Amino acid sequence: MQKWWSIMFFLMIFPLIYLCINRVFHAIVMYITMNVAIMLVFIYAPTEKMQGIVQKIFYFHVSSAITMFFAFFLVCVASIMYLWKNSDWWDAIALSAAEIGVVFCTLVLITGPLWARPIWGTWWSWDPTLTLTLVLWLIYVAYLMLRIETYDPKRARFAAVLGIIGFVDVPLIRWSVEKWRTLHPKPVLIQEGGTTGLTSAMLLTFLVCLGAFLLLFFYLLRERISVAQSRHALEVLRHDIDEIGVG
Amino acid sequence: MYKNSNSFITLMSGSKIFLQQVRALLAKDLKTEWRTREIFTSMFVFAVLVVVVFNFAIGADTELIRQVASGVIWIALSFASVLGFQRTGQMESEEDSLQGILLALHDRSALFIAKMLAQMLYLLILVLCILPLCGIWFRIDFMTCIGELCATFTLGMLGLSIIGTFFGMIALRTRACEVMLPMLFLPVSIPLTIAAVQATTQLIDGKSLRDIADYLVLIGIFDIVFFFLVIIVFDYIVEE
Amino acid sequence: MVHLKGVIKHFGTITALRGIDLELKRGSCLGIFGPNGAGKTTLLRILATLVRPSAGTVSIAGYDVVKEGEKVRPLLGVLSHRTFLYGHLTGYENLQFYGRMFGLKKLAERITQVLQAVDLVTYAHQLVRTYSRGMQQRLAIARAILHYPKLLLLDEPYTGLDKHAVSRLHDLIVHLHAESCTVIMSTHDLHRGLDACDEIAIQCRGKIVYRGLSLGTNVQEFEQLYNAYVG
Amino acid sequence: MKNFWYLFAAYSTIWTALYVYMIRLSQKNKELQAELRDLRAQLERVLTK
Repeated sequence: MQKWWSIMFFLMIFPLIYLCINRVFHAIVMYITMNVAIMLVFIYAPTEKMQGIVQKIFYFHVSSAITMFFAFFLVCVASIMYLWKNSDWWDAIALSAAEIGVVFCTLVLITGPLWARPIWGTWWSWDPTLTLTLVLWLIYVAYLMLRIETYDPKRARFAAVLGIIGFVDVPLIRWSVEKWRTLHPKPVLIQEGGTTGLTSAMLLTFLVCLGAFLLLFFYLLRERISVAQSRHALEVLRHDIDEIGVG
Repeated sequence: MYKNSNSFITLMSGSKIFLQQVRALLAKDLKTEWRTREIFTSMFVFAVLVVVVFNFAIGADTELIRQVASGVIWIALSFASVLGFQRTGQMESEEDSLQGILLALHDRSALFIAKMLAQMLYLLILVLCILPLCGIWFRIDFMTCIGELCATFTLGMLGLSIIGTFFGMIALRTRACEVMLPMLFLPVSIPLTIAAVQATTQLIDGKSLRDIADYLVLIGIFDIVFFFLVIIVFDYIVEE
Repeated sequence: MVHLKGVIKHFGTITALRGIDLELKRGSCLGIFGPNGAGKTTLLRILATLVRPSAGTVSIAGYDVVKEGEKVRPLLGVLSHRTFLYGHLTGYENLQFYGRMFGLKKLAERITQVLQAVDLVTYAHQLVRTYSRGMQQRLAIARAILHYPKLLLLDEPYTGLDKHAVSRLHDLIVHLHAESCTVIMSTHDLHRGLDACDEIAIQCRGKIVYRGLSLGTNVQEFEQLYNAYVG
Repeated sequence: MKNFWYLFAAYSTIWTALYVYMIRLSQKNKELQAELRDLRAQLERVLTK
């Protein structure tokens, strides 16, 4: 029963995202899912025997990590499309996804040590996954620093290339988790033999949290894209005004 | 030498116009920086980058990193301050506004003092942000000797901002500004870096203020000597 | 008011100025015309104490520019190719900064007065970065006249100004004229420069080749004169 | 319930960070739309003059 339940749930997410095209409906759906997620995490999910209550950080920590990976994946795809199609819409997506990705990456880098402190006893261990997430953060902050200047196509193209190269770092993280399974916990989600290390209740809570975070991500993405596009339109408008010599 | 002695006197007497101009310059710098926060973020990200790269370079064994920690922090700070001086210099030369300021300046060392104070503020905030991060990454507890650390870092940052602003102005006028500044700034700041790193390492190992007193005195002398040296020489480097 | 005697300026091997002698009494408005590279900008920068002459004496309002630079600078209002303004500050903040630097009393009043003179009051609180080229030039003019300068040095003031802004600039010069403020303007635009100033000079290859009054000479006449000298 | 504070710290950082980011984003969005409208209006006025 438990396998059928999670697959059905996962399938249900995608039409939901498609449904939320108009903003208000999207905001409402996101709000509901987020509340359901919180309720599940704190009430429904059993507290883990070994780690105690602090294990509950896992739900949001890992779901924001997955959203971060998804965001940087989107940056890579959007950059490729921008280089190929050269349309501003894709460039705006790349910029917005990168910015939201960095926000989630910061969240991961804050909640990670907070979860590690009580369990491993140290805030930070130079563990491959943590270090490479940190490197990812540095790369995409550099990406954003590159984009701070006003919009000009040459700079956007450089940023697009950096977006693609930056993404190469993400599979390295995946590889490092399997290869050097040192301090970092075994990949709790997908273990050998397909049985997840989580009880079914935990898995359900985790999936709801993940869904809530993805919805939140798309909502932020939509908002940020409209900001990027109106800023670009402003730039173009101001340029035309210069041409006509109104000033 | 006739012209410089009067800039010396105005500084000492702290005439009203002089302080007013320093305040106006400082207000302008901080307002521009607050609006875009470009200089501070680039300095902060660069310092984090240097610390992380050093960590990779030194490898994972914790004992070795603890000894090297203060050296890494000071190197990160001086490189970040080089970046900071370049950005402030660049901001002045964007629309040649340095000429506009020179025209309005009653006494040119006001420009130096204002720039130095602004840079000092950025560096101090940078230290406040970097220390906790380094505490986490190097697993060093800075809280035990926080008082002495503040003293060392304030004196060190004062020294860095004095020579940095001075060389920043020089590099601004030369053609290869990006290369000149680090080449001029880093060698001159060697005594400061040596004393500061020694002082910080001993502080981390739990020594008290008395043990590192001579280092602090060395940094103090370094600051004072360079401060007055620059005040005297400043008119010449800004002249066209 | 302004005395230049035998002013020479070498930039390495190039001699930008080959001995300039110039006399200008208080309250007059001199237009310096000449092709690009005649040394007009160097002359103005020397007058603005931004560049030290290689030889010769320059004195403004009785003070020697090289020795008593501090006393001369507050009297000057300088407009150069670059605007001296900060992109990340609003127009009002830029003027406020320069006002404080000059230690002006009743600063707010003066700023609004000056902004009205250049017709920028509506844009006062927008970032200068968002200004168009013409608006930045007008704000630079406002900055130059902010602190009641005695001598106004305008280097190519007409760049980027549209018809409307040019007429405003002329009213401004006439207004300053009334307040016995001397104006030196350098331009290569014969038509617009002529009717703004009452004395004209032609500078070519680092020397003043013609000096005269502009009363009564219309543009065509002056053009022939200009071509005669510049050739 | 011993290390409850870490849990509290983690969740509060997540919520404050997301909340602040969302608020700043919608504010910037409104501001830009307003500025866009003014500039377009100004452009129309000039073109039609």
